[in-house]
This record gives sequence, C-alpha cells and structure tokens, in this order.
Amino acid sequence: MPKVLSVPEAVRQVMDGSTVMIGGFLSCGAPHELLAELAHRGVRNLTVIANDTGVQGDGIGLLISADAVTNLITSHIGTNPETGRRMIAGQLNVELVPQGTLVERIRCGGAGLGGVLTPTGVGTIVAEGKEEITLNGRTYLLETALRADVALIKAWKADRRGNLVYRKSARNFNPIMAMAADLVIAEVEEIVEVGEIDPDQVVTPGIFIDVLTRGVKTDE
Amino acid sequence: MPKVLSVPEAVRQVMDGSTVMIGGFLSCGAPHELLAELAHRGVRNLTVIANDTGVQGDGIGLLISADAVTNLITSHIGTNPETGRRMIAGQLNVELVPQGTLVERIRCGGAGLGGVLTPTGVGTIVAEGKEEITLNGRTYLLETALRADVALIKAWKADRRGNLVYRKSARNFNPIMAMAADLVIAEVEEIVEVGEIDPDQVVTPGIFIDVLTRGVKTDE
Amino acid sequence: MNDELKRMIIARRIAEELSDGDVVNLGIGLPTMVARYIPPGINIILQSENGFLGLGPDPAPGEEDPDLVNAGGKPVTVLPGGAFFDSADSFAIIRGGHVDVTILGALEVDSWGNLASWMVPGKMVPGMGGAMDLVVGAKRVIVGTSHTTKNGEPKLLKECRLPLTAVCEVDLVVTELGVFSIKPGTMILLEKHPNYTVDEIRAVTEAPLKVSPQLKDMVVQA
Amino acid sequence: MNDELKRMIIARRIAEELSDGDVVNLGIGLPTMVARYIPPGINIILQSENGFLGLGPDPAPGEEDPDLVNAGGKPVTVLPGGAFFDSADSFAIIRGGHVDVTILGALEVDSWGNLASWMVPGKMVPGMGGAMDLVVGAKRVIVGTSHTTKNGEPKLLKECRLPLTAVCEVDLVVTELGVFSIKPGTMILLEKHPNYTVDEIRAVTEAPLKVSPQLKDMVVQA
Repeated sequence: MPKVLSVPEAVRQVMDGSTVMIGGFLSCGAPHELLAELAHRGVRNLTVIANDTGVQGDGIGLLISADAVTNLITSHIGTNPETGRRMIAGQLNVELVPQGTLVERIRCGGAGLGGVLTPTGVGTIVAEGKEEITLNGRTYLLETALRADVALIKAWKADRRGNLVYRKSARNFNPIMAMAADLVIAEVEEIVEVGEIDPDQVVTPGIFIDVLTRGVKTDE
Repeated sequence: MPKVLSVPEAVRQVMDGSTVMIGGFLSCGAPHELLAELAHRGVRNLTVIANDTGVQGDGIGLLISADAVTNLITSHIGTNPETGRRMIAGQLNVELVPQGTLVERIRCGGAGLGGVLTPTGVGTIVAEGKEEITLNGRTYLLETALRADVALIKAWKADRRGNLVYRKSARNFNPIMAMAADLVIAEVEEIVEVGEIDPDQVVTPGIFIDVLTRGVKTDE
Repeated sequence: MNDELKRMIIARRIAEELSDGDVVNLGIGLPTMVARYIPPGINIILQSENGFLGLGPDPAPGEEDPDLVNAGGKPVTVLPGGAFFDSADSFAIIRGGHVDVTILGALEVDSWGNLASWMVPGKMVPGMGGAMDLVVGAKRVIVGTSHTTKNGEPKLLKECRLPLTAVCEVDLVVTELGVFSIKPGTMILLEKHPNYTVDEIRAVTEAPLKVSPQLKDMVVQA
Repeated sequence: MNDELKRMIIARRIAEELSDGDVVNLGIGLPTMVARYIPPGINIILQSENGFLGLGPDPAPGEEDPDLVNAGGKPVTVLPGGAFFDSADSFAIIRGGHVDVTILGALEVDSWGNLASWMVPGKMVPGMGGAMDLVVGAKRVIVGTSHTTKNGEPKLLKECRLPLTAVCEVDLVVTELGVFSIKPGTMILLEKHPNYTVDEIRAVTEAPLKVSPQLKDMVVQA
C-alpha cells in the first residue's frame, strides 16, 4: 500500500546524485508539482532519464536551469535551448537515445531483461561502441536495460492501493518508468477509494507505487 | 477497417502449413469457435505457437487430436496428455519455451525487435544452442523474435474499427499476438459501433485487426 | 503421515513466511493451499501469472466466471483493488523482481539451491510453464515438497539429477519433516517436526545437512 | 518561390501518396501540413508517436486539453475510434512495421536512401526523438523537404555528410521542384514542377539524377 505524502515530503526522498526517471512528453503527462518542488529544493548532481527536457521554465526545464542535472539520457533536447547550451559548454553530459530504444531500455529495466536487439540506429552514430548482432540477415544493435533509483511519474487517478489510470496522451513514458525504479513516486490528480477503479481498466498496478502525492488537475 | 466474416469464412484464410499463433491460457480467452471450425475443416501441417494445448477435446486440444499440428512452440503441455503422447511418438515436434520468454519472443516479433536478453533458462536445457551474453556480471540468454502467418485471438468487445477490449483474465497472450502476425483474426463476443469504446480503454488498437468474427458470449 | 497431513503441515508452515503487503505467487497444487493458512492481520497480494493481481477466494457455486481463472484454469475471484493485464506485463512483473515470494513444488531440490520441477525425461514432460521465470525473477523462492518420493527416495539432494528449472535460486525448502535454508553445498535444518529426530531426517535426506544452532520445532498442528 | 508556397506544393503532393486506410505518421512542421491536402474519400489513420492513433483536427479555441497533444506538444483532438497507449506500445507500432507511411523532413537526403535529419555537429543537436525508429520501422518513408538550403546548397546529395538518421530507408523524396524515387546510387525524377526544366533541377541537385521515361508534371496549384 503506497504512502500518501505531500509534494515536499515526497520529493525529500530524491537524494543528490540519484538517478531519476521522469515521465511525460514535453509538458504532457509530466509530474509538474514534483519537478517544481525538486528544482526549488536545490537537489544536485542528478542523472535524469526522460524523453525530453521540456521547455525553459517548465517541467524538467526547471531542473536543467536550476543546475540540478549532471547526466541526461534522453531522445530530444531541441525544445529547451538551455539544455543544448549546457551540453555544448560541457556542463551537462547528454546521451541521446532514439525514443523507441529509450522506452525499450526502460522496459527491460523493469521487466528483468538485460537488453533488446533493435534495428534502430544501425549505421548511425548511435551504433558506436555497441554490439551488433545479425539474425536472419538483419543487423540489430544490442541496447541494454536502464533502471533508476527513483521514478517521478504522473497519472490521472489512483486508488489507495496505488492502481493508476492515465488520461489521453498523458500516458506516454509513465507506465513504463513505474516498473523500472527502486522508489516510485506518482503525482496524481485524484485519489479514490479501493474498488472505484475497475481491475480491467488499471494501467499501472498498485504494487509498483511507493508514494502517492496530489498534484493539480489538468482537465479543469 | 477489419472485415466482419462468419467463423467458417474467417477460418478459410488459414492454409495448410501456416504458422498460427493462438491466444488463450488453457480454456480462458481462447478463440473457441475459430479453433473448433479449424479442426472441423481438416487443416494440416500447422506450426502452432500458443501458451499451452488446452485439454483433450477442447480449444487447441481439438487441433492436436485432429492431427492438424506438426510443430508446436509452447510453454506447457501437461494438461493435454494427447500432446505428450504424440510428442513421444515422434508425430509432433515440440519446442518448450518458458512462458515469460514465449510472450517476449512474440512481443519482439510484433515490435520489430530481433530478440531480448533474459536470465530465465540460464543453466538449464533451455539454454542449449543459444547465445549467452554477460552484462554487468549477469548472464542472459539471447531469445529471438517469433512471428506468425496468422494469429487467432479472442477478445470481449470490438468496435467496427477493430479496437478491442478484453475481460478479466481472458486477456493473457491475445493482445501480444495481435501485433505479431501478418493476418489477425479476432473472435469477439460483441461488435459495437465506432465511438462506443473510450479511446483510453482500448487495449488492442484496431489497426492490428484484419478480420472480426462473432463467437459466443462467455459471460452469459 | 498421510499425504493430506503432510501437505497441510507444509502449507501451514510456509504461510508463516509471508509478511503483510507481500506480493506472492502460489504454484498449482500444494502451494495453492498456503492461502488457507495465512495468519490474521497479514494481508498479501496474490499474483496469478495468467494475468492479474488480487486473486481472491474460490467463487460461490454457480458464480464461476469462465473469464476469471487461476494459472491452473480453476475459477477464482478477484479482490477489490486488483488489476488485470496481459501475459507480457505479467511476466514483466515476475521476471522484473516485483514478486516478493514465489512458492512452488519440486521433483528435486538440492544443496546449491537448484530446483528441478518440470520434466522427467522420457516419462513426463509437462513443460515449465511460468516456473522458470518465477524462480529466476521472484525476490524469494520457497519450495514446498514432501520430503521423499512416493517410493521413499530423497527429494532433497546433493545435486539435482533431473533437468533444472533454475540454478541457485531456491532460498527455503519446507517439507513435512523440516524447514531448510541453503548455504551453497549444504542445507541447514532450521526447524524440525517434533516427532522426528535429526538423525531420522538425515536418513531420508541426500543433501549434506547441518543443524542450525537455533534449531526449533515446527508447528505442525492445524 | 517563397517558403510558404514551397511548403504548400510539397505537402499537397505528398498527400497524393496516401491510400484509404493507411496508418500514417506525420513529422513536426511541413509534414503536419500534409493532413490539410488529403483528397476527399481517402480516410487515413494518423499515428502520434507520443501515444495514440486517430489524431484529429485542431481543437476549437478554448477547447484545448493539456492531456491531448501531438508529438510537437501542440493541442490536438482524437477522432472516434482512436486509441491511446504508452510509449512502449507506440514504438512497438512504429518499429514493428504497423505504420504504412511516415512523412518527415530532412537536413540532407541522398541517392542511397540515407537520411540526415537530427543534428549538425557543433551547431544544432536537437536529438533524434522518434525519427530513427519511424524511418527504420515504417513500411514506406517519404521525405518532404525544400530542394535546397536557405543558402541555395543542394539537400539531395550523392552521399549525406551529416550524421545519419537511418541507412537506405527513404523511398520517396518530394521537393518543390520534383518527386524523386531512389534506385541505389541514383535518384529518379518522376515528376517535376512545370515551370522548371530538368536541367534547372539537375543544377541544384547533387545526387546523380536519372529522368523517368514516364516523367510528368507535378500538380502545384492549391
């Protein structure tokens, strides 16, 4: 059964130097309250795993601008020029990973798999330093699992067991990251009683969730 | 947009010698009408990929008893003694695959991945003839993708676009197999109009479904 | 001891190993019986590898739902707060270390923590089903088995002779005669049936056996 | 030609490539414009790699939903019969060959079907996002790009010089000057803008160019 904590209490569990997965695709489905509080608290030296770094002044952008991030594993930084500036200035190590590879690597981390073979990136600089395996005449890259100390995710509704449902395109990386971290903190818009979410409609089972915290409602 | 066909019309698309994925876990969530018709029609020399072979006289058991299957890739045959008899008599080639590996191999086939690294089976006869890869001190087997010519799956409801929802534990292998075959035939209990299934609750998007056919209702 | 009594003793003792909030997968047969003996105040979450969490008690007669069965194909129920998912997610849960305890039977189990549970070459080849993933993936693996075969042969061996389910993954073995932990190459007798001596147990055990300094009696009463 | 006219010509021409029932992914920018020109009677299903099928038109002002955006983060709508999913399923769809056509822009595209679209070393490194998976996974890859850079340099090259997005995956290139298919090592001019000669097009194309015996004029009117 997850603990229900305030946003500041929840974020206190993220330590300097932690590896943190952060859900969302640009602003959509990102745990905005957790990110704002984390940036405010002045955490340092994070390794962030996320699809993108949002925009300046919002979401993961707040962490980048607050100098909280040392390493970044992501598929796209083009929407936040500050990320690019810091990368070029040598203040931020960035590993760019194709989006489909990023989500599979995270899935592997959560599913106990060591890695996957993907055709994506073969013949490009993404292949550099990676093992290539040819099966039935097709070449694949061996891409390895990613895990994190903490995952910060965002869902629409939770029940008190931590069962989560998402809304529209705000689902994105959140359910996959929920499986791949030692501590999973879910920011949700509403917490309902056990039994109010039909077991057939649960997307993330509650066993993955350690902490629930209430964020703002995006659909109001 | 999938075609809506009768069970006999749907099954006519399965040819002798085809590789066929069949959803279900024992009797639960198996496409019973399609299987009965397929056994009745006297198809031959199938390669079947399925979790198990059901029981004698039901589901995939009908295909086994009808001598329709030459090769079988499965995780468990213990519930159908006829399968074991045929295997020991040399009438049926059986590849036994751990259940979690079987579903990942099928998922790879649907997701364009060449394979996955799993710790399951290391040090057992499952590892024989397979490549072993050690990452960070842990040894994994390289398990490769599976695809089929046809997938026969079972869902609860479909809309006319082929969007599927499943009911309770009848989901099992069905959504994964729906992605991994050239032709996907879904037996469903009810076909509703477009718009009647909330896009947030679709489990299998309609783009995967080629043929819809009406089976019997299990919840009545 | 008759078989039913043995099974009762084993299931009852394994139930003591479970903690409040544990996510537990129970194998078919004897392990399923463990659910009956869970102490009051301990709420566990049962995972059924065919695709759900929150496995509940048997349905009332006439209330069976063909779409809701356990991994043995038997009608069951789901508790409020449960969740259904597909087989890929089910084994992501299992292989990914999200099951706290898996409880399963054995043909053989050995002093290295190896388990053989899925085939007897030339005789019985049911297949491994989900067992290999469960044993590799669960945080804790508890084997519940009769101490000997029907012919009285030891099942707790120095080294397994049958094809393995997994290597060095078993944490605890519970039989009707005792509770054993694994120290590579040795089984440690932690608890014993009060009616049997250590020597009597040793006589029907092939695995090298050490006796825990804290050896105590198993609770064997229902 | 001004940029807006170029983009209109390209988007309009690409729309002719789509067939009824196609599952299509449109990249950000110019490719998004293709949706405006889809001929009547052709119903396609748009896939949005951030996690849904059935992408619909822009929402009415005031009807924007922050939980419903396209891969560029812009508010959109979903059509009846659509479906939402997570990023793993989205890229299973993309990488698994379930997208019929992907349409995207280019920094460079070459005569081998190689595409460079995601970085200029030392200058601009936005990252590849979903582009590498889309180009590798989609059944058909259509590149829509202005024929030359802002400085008038060719973008249709013999061999790409920038870091690649994918190797030998591009099927068709559409610019404001023409439509080009790929025959390894050569681009084949299938259609050309009626106001330009083959020689004029060749002069701003670095890729070896052959002219299709069925060469015809592009439709360039809105």
